[in-house]
Amino acid sequence: MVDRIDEAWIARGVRRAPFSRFLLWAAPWAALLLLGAYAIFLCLRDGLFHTNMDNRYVFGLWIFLDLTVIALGAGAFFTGFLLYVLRKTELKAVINSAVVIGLVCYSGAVLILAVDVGQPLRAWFTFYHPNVHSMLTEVTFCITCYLTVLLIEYVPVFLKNRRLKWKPSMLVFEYHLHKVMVVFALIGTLLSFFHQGSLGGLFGVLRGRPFAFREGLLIWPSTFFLFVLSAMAVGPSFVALTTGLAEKITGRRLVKNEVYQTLGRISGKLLLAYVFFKCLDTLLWINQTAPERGFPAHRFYEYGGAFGTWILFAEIALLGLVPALILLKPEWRARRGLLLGAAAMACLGVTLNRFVFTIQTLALPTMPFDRLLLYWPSWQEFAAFGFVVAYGMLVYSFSYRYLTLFPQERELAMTEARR
Amino acid sequence: MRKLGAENKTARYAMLIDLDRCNGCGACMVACAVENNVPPPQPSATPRTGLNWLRVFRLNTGGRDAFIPVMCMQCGDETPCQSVCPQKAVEFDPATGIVGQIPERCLGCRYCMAACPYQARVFNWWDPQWPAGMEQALNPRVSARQRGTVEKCNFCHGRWQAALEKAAQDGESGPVRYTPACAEACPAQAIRFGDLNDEEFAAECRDSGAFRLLESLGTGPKVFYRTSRAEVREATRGFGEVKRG
Amino acid sequence: MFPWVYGFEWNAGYLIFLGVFFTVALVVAGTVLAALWRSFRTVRKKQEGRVYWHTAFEELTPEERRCRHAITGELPERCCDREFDCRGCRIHARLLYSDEAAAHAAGSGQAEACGVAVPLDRYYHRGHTWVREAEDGTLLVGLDDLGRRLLGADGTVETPPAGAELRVNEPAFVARRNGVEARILSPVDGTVLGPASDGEALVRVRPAEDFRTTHLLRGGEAVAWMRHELDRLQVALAASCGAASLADGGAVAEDLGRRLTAREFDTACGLAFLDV
Amino acid sequence: MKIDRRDVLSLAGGAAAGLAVSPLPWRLLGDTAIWSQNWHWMPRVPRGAIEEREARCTLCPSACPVKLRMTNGIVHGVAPNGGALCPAGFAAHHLAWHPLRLRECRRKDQAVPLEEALSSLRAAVAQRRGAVAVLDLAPGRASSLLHRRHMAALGGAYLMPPRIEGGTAHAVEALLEKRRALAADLASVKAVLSVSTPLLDGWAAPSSAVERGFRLIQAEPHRSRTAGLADEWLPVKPGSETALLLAVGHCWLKRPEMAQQLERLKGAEAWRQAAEAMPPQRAAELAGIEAARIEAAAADLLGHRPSLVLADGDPVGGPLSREARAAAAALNILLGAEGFRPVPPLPLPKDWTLAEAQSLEEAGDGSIGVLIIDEPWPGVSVPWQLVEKKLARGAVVAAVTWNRAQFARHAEWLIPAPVWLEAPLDAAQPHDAPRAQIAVAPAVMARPKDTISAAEATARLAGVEMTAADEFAALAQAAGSEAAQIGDNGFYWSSEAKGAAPAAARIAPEQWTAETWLRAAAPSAASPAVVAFGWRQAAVSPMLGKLWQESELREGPQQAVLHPDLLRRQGMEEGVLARLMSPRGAWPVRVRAAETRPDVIAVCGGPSLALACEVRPDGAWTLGEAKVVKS
Amino acid sequence: MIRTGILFLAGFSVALSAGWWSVPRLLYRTEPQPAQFSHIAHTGEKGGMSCEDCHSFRADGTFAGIPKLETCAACHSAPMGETQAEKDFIARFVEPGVEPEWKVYSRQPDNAWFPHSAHVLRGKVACEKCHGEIGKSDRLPVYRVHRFTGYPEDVMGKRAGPLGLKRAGGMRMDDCVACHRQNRIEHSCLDCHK
Repeated sequence: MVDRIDEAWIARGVRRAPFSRFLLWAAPWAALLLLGAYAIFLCLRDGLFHTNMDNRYVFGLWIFLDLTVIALGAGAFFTGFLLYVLRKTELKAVINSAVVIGLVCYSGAVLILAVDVGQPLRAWFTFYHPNVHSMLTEVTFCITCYLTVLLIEYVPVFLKNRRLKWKPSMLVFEYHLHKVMVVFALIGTLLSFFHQGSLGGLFGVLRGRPFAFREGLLIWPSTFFLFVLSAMAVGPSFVALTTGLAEKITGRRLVKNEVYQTLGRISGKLLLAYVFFKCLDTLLWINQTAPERGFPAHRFYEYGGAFGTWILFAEIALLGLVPALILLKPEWRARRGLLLGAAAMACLGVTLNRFVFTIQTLALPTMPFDRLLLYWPSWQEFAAFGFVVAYGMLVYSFSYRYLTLFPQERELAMTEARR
Repeated sequence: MRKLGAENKTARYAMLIDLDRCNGCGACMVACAVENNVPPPQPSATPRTGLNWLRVFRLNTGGRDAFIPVMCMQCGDETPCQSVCPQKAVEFDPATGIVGQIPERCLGCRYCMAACPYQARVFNWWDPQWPAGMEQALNPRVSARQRGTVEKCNFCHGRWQAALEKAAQDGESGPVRYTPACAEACPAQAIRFGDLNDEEFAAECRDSGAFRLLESLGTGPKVFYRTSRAEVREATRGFGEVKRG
Repeated sequence: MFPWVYGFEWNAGYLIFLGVFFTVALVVAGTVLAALWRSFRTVRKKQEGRVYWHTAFEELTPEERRCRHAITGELPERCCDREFDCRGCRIHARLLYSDEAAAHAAGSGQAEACGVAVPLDRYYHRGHTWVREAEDGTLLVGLDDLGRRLLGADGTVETPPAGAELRVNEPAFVARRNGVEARILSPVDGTVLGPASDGEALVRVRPAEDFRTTHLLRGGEAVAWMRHELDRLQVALAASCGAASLADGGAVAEDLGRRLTAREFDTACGLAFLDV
Repeated sequence: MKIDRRDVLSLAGGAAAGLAVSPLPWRLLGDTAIWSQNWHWMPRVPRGAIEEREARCTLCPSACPVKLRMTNGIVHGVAPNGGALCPAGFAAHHLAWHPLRLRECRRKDQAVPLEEALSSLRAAVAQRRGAVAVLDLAPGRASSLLHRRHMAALGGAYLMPPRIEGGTAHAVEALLEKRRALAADLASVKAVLSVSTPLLDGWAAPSSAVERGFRLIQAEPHRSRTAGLADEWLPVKPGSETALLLAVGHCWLKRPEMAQQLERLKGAEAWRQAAEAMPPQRAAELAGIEAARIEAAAADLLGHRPSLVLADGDPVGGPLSREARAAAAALNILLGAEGFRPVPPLPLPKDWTLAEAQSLEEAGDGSIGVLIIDEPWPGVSVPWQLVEKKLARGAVVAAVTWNRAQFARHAEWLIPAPVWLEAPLDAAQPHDAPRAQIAVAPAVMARPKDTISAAEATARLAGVEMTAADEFAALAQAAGSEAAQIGDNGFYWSSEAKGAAPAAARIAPEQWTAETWLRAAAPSAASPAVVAFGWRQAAVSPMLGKLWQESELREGPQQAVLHPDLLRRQGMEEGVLARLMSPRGAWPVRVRAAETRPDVIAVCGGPSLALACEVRPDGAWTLGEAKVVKS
Repeated sequence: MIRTGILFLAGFSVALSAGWWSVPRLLYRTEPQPAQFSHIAHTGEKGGMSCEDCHSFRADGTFAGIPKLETCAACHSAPMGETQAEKDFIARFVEPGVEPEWKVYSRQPDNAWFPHSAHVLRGKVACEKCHGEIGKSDRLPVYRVHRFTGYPEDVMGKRAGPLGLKRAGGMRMDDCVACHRQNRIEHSCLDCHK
């Protein structure tokens, strides 16, 4: 009986696990969500001493998480851009999923940011008294606006739930929103371009941190553009990866192979471009930017261990060039395992890049008599991290179960059944 | 914000610290904390989470211990922290040359701390707490900061304001003279406070023996150091300067 | 943020930054408001039905959207791009005999597909309703045999009251059984006159003046379509609910609804009436 | 009338629209932000006029002049008033709100009214007439004189803890054939060999650490602050100090001028034999340093005359062994005691009868029936083992103290004392002061209810009907003559020599043989050896934690310093919490890596660590068989 | 439809009045002053005193604010007039020597620094500019304080203006900024914040 509780909410013609199985799947995530909520409550009530951040590691796991999920969530804007503006119609098969991923990533990031700042009650000061020269201002404005856009983009997906669309007005609103979606796709692209970039700029402008500082164009350091490019490169990869994972977990085919191929091809091209520019940038930094600020670049890697040159190699070659090549070669790309593996590597590469800019920048000393410091997050930080992951999992799972994330699913299921 | 009334002359307050005289007693750190209502350490605070507007580092130079007091350098126009604050909680006061940190405005994002190469900024990880009753002994000239905000040295702004108040009473005009708590406290008179618009003081700071921390970053700090010990000079040089020198 | 707020600076950086921000905010808000306003107008003009079918049609799989002429084999594989409204379709017109009226005259006789009766005296809509011209020039609208069998004895169909306007491909009736609801599309344009007196039909409709039957299936075409539909239902049930079977030894069961589980019934109902 | 969902929705929609066009949402945003600047649990700073007052910081014998800034009668700032202040001075006014402050009179765990405590004590004194004693943890104050007066009236004893700061001077006095009171004269010496004496860290007036005109050779197992600032650091093994000092003597013996000086030394022959048997090579082996460094140190002291050898010990780690102190004293005598100058004894009013000032070590075992401990300020302590021995069976112990923790385990009565600024300011005699002096000034802040200073308490026991302030005034009157200065800021009285000689140190080398010296020269066998050290001023205010807890400027209480290699060998990491296990208790300590001897763990402690030390027969304090283990 | 409209309007108007009127009022709490005080009785013809006679500067340039009891007691050791308020004041405060705890309308928060000397002595700003014509009032205004923040209403809320007399320039931060901006003496936040 329990298994049939939510049948009326599930779209017709697709197969979903019985409700009890779904509960079983959701329960651990919900538990993680509760633990995370408790950790967040502690931080909000008592202050940030619950974290292991300190005056040197002013940013920790959370900012790393924010940067990473926002890079990975770039799939939302970029898929929308490809679909609505460049008219890559096959991507219609993943756009809803991409929107939900984007929503989850951005809302998770904003939520963690609200905990990460010391005085969340004053968050609106950034809007009311903005310092437009700060990259963080740009980030705050764009992320907030883009989150709004994502919410608006999510509305049609949401309204198409079987029970909701029974009310004619819901469907009508969905229809009209969908008709103007290209506007949101364009706005989303504009906003994403600026905040992905300014997240990179965030570190690139730090004059006092020669490890992160980069020369740039006008007010934007090179990291601005590299972050945009890397996010665009890895966004489709992440969409492919999540779709692949969803297929694995649900055991159903959700999108056609051509969609994977399109995503992989686009990701591969952009990744290659990114690796090229990243190499240029790194060479410029090693030979000019850093020495000019008084820090020969080799000093940054003297500490070895966790922060040795292997990071540079892994970031650019192992997790940049290699997946780019795999994704670009059609024969390799055609193999699902290789394609998803390369997508995962690309995602890891960008994650590592964000790690380098947040954590390694802070780990390295600037003053000659200071030393390298290491940091390990507290359980509260991990739990809050888990909160975002669990929240994402739950929102995605609920969306998958009750909304139509993959419009091709029914067709593919019928094709399968016919066989 | 940057406009100055015509009748005001400006000051560029600065410090000159003689490392040879500093014996690392820490009087400046304690005096600073007491003056500026910085709370005493929380039981679980560490050097990494502690609240010090002024921190004396012990240098291991092989021989006799050397010490280097580091506070906010009140960087010049290239202030790395000011431009990054998303909501103008950091500002450069053109009338005094002091970089102000306004806790009432501060969001606690700590971006400015990441931007500061001198580690001069500290964050209130805890609610500020004093042992019961000790809050009666707070300095009336300085307000206590809330948890979740960044704070740092502002060359004892409370004392500057007191000096202004007195000057207004006495009908004096122009930049005021005052002494920050650390300079007052230093038993060895290693810390000297002055105005770079004062030719004599500026000349001493420009002296060939004087240097600033991480000069190669181009931040234009207004805290100058002096030492005659070669090994101490070596240990405080930026990496780039080592290469050049 | 605003010129009157403390700390505002009149310089290029501010003006550009805030200008872009306010533009974005205005565009976003304006677009949402525009969508809201259009929705309001659509509802006021009572065009929800059209939107409903438009959206529903979008969700059909290519196979479900297969052109009627592809079903009969007249054309190779083709998907309908006119939301099953053949009245303006060039291809449809081309394939028809020159005498349109004759081509669309209802025939007579009885056919069947896998045990499902397909009386040939009427026109069929792809949502499993039929239309039959009565002697008095009014139209009778009813569920076809598959629809009837799906609903079975304990299923009901909610019909619109007399005077309600029906439009082709817009929801007209609601089928209900054991808490499962599905919308049934109207095969005709016209005004409901009231419940039909004969047991077969649901309502009697006065057709609109320009009503034509071009978009409806008839004759052998209807039989081919019914076979296609049975196949589609069978596959869809297999895809979403496992191995339920519509047929019982080659013929579709009489009270289909009773053979199916609730979930299967729900799926079958929705797919049959094109309410996915 | 049926209310359906549509009604509720339209009402809610209207309300939302109404709120959106009202200022309330913005207002609440603003108000909550202002609230976040103004949380009710945030302390409010005082308001009112800021006054300045001159006074002295009497929390150590240096009695530095200070300027106090106060509002509404409460001091909120301390600044030097011409001269220097140590870091503790700047937070000294926090003592009144110290988290460890004793705020109520207690008998064991029970709060009792102060009067009840005093009458019980009076009854106990009456019962054990004559067996009453005061242990004055801060001797040399005006209050000390009052204690002696009150004890004289009661027929009791006045006891002082073993002298640490100034212990070498004391030993020199004892070893000289002709006795006179001496004090180290840091202002005029050119070289100092200091053995485990925190010469530059709280030992003397803070200014001596600043303007230092002498070459400093510090012999100490760990790199203390003084060792870090010294020109030369000799990292000797713990316990090998006597060997080092004898070896310096060995280097000097050949010089003809030494023979003459040697005559002034009591028990010179035994010492000479011992020194001859201790060439630098042998001492170097014992101490674990190179012989050349010992020879260089010996030469340095002769090359920079006047010079001085100090072996006082550490305020928390305790005095060095009697032999080490004597060996240092012997070297000073060879130098003609040129680094010392005579000190006139404390001035005493003619008409006051005073009990004799006695060292605690000299008091008869089991002789005390009622013991009043006077702990007027933080940082002073004495191993309880030393006190315990002197108590009679069933003795009553009362501590008049500012601190609720230190004597809580040992004393039956804990009586709250007013602290600095609440009681009349009463500085102790500095051990290196050129003149004997008493500095007394009126209290600055209001005294909390139910507190009583130890001198007032002993006055009550002795039936003296005077307040301490009155007695101070009487003291000033009695001192009378030329040097007394009485004014708003109290009086600072210095005097020419009058009255009794200082209590004798129990150093009697005339009875020693060369064997005695040499036996004491062997270093401790334990490896790693655990040694204690500390800084008296550390306990003054929690604010001082800025120096060791919130930065790495210096070591602070409950921190253990290990060589990085030893740290690794012990399987610990910098900054972790470990346990110091000693026969008399266990303490959590945070370990820190530092350049120090790899076979030594130096534990920085507070007064409670000193309280738990054991006292060796040679007078040195140790932690016993202590270990630092991972917790 | 009409019913929906009425309900919508009802919700709208309730929220609107709550937002504009009742909640902003509820945000403040009224607190009584320890005693009644008439400025005009002191500054008018009869008293003939000026502001500085009671509200004086200290030697270090700080402003003493509301006078202490001793200032009042200097004249009012015995009743000078006929009023009951004065008799009460003497009985309750002067005779027992209890300092009355006046609520200060212009009490700025800890983080604000307002040097009266710089404004009044150097800048020649009249007291009335900020405080309004409180010197002409014959009784004390109602003292209202914000419930969350503890700020007096005059500092955070509406502009000060006692009892129908001329309204003041105000003592909110916005008022300070407006005046400073007008006079082009706006340097930094730390000019006024501490």
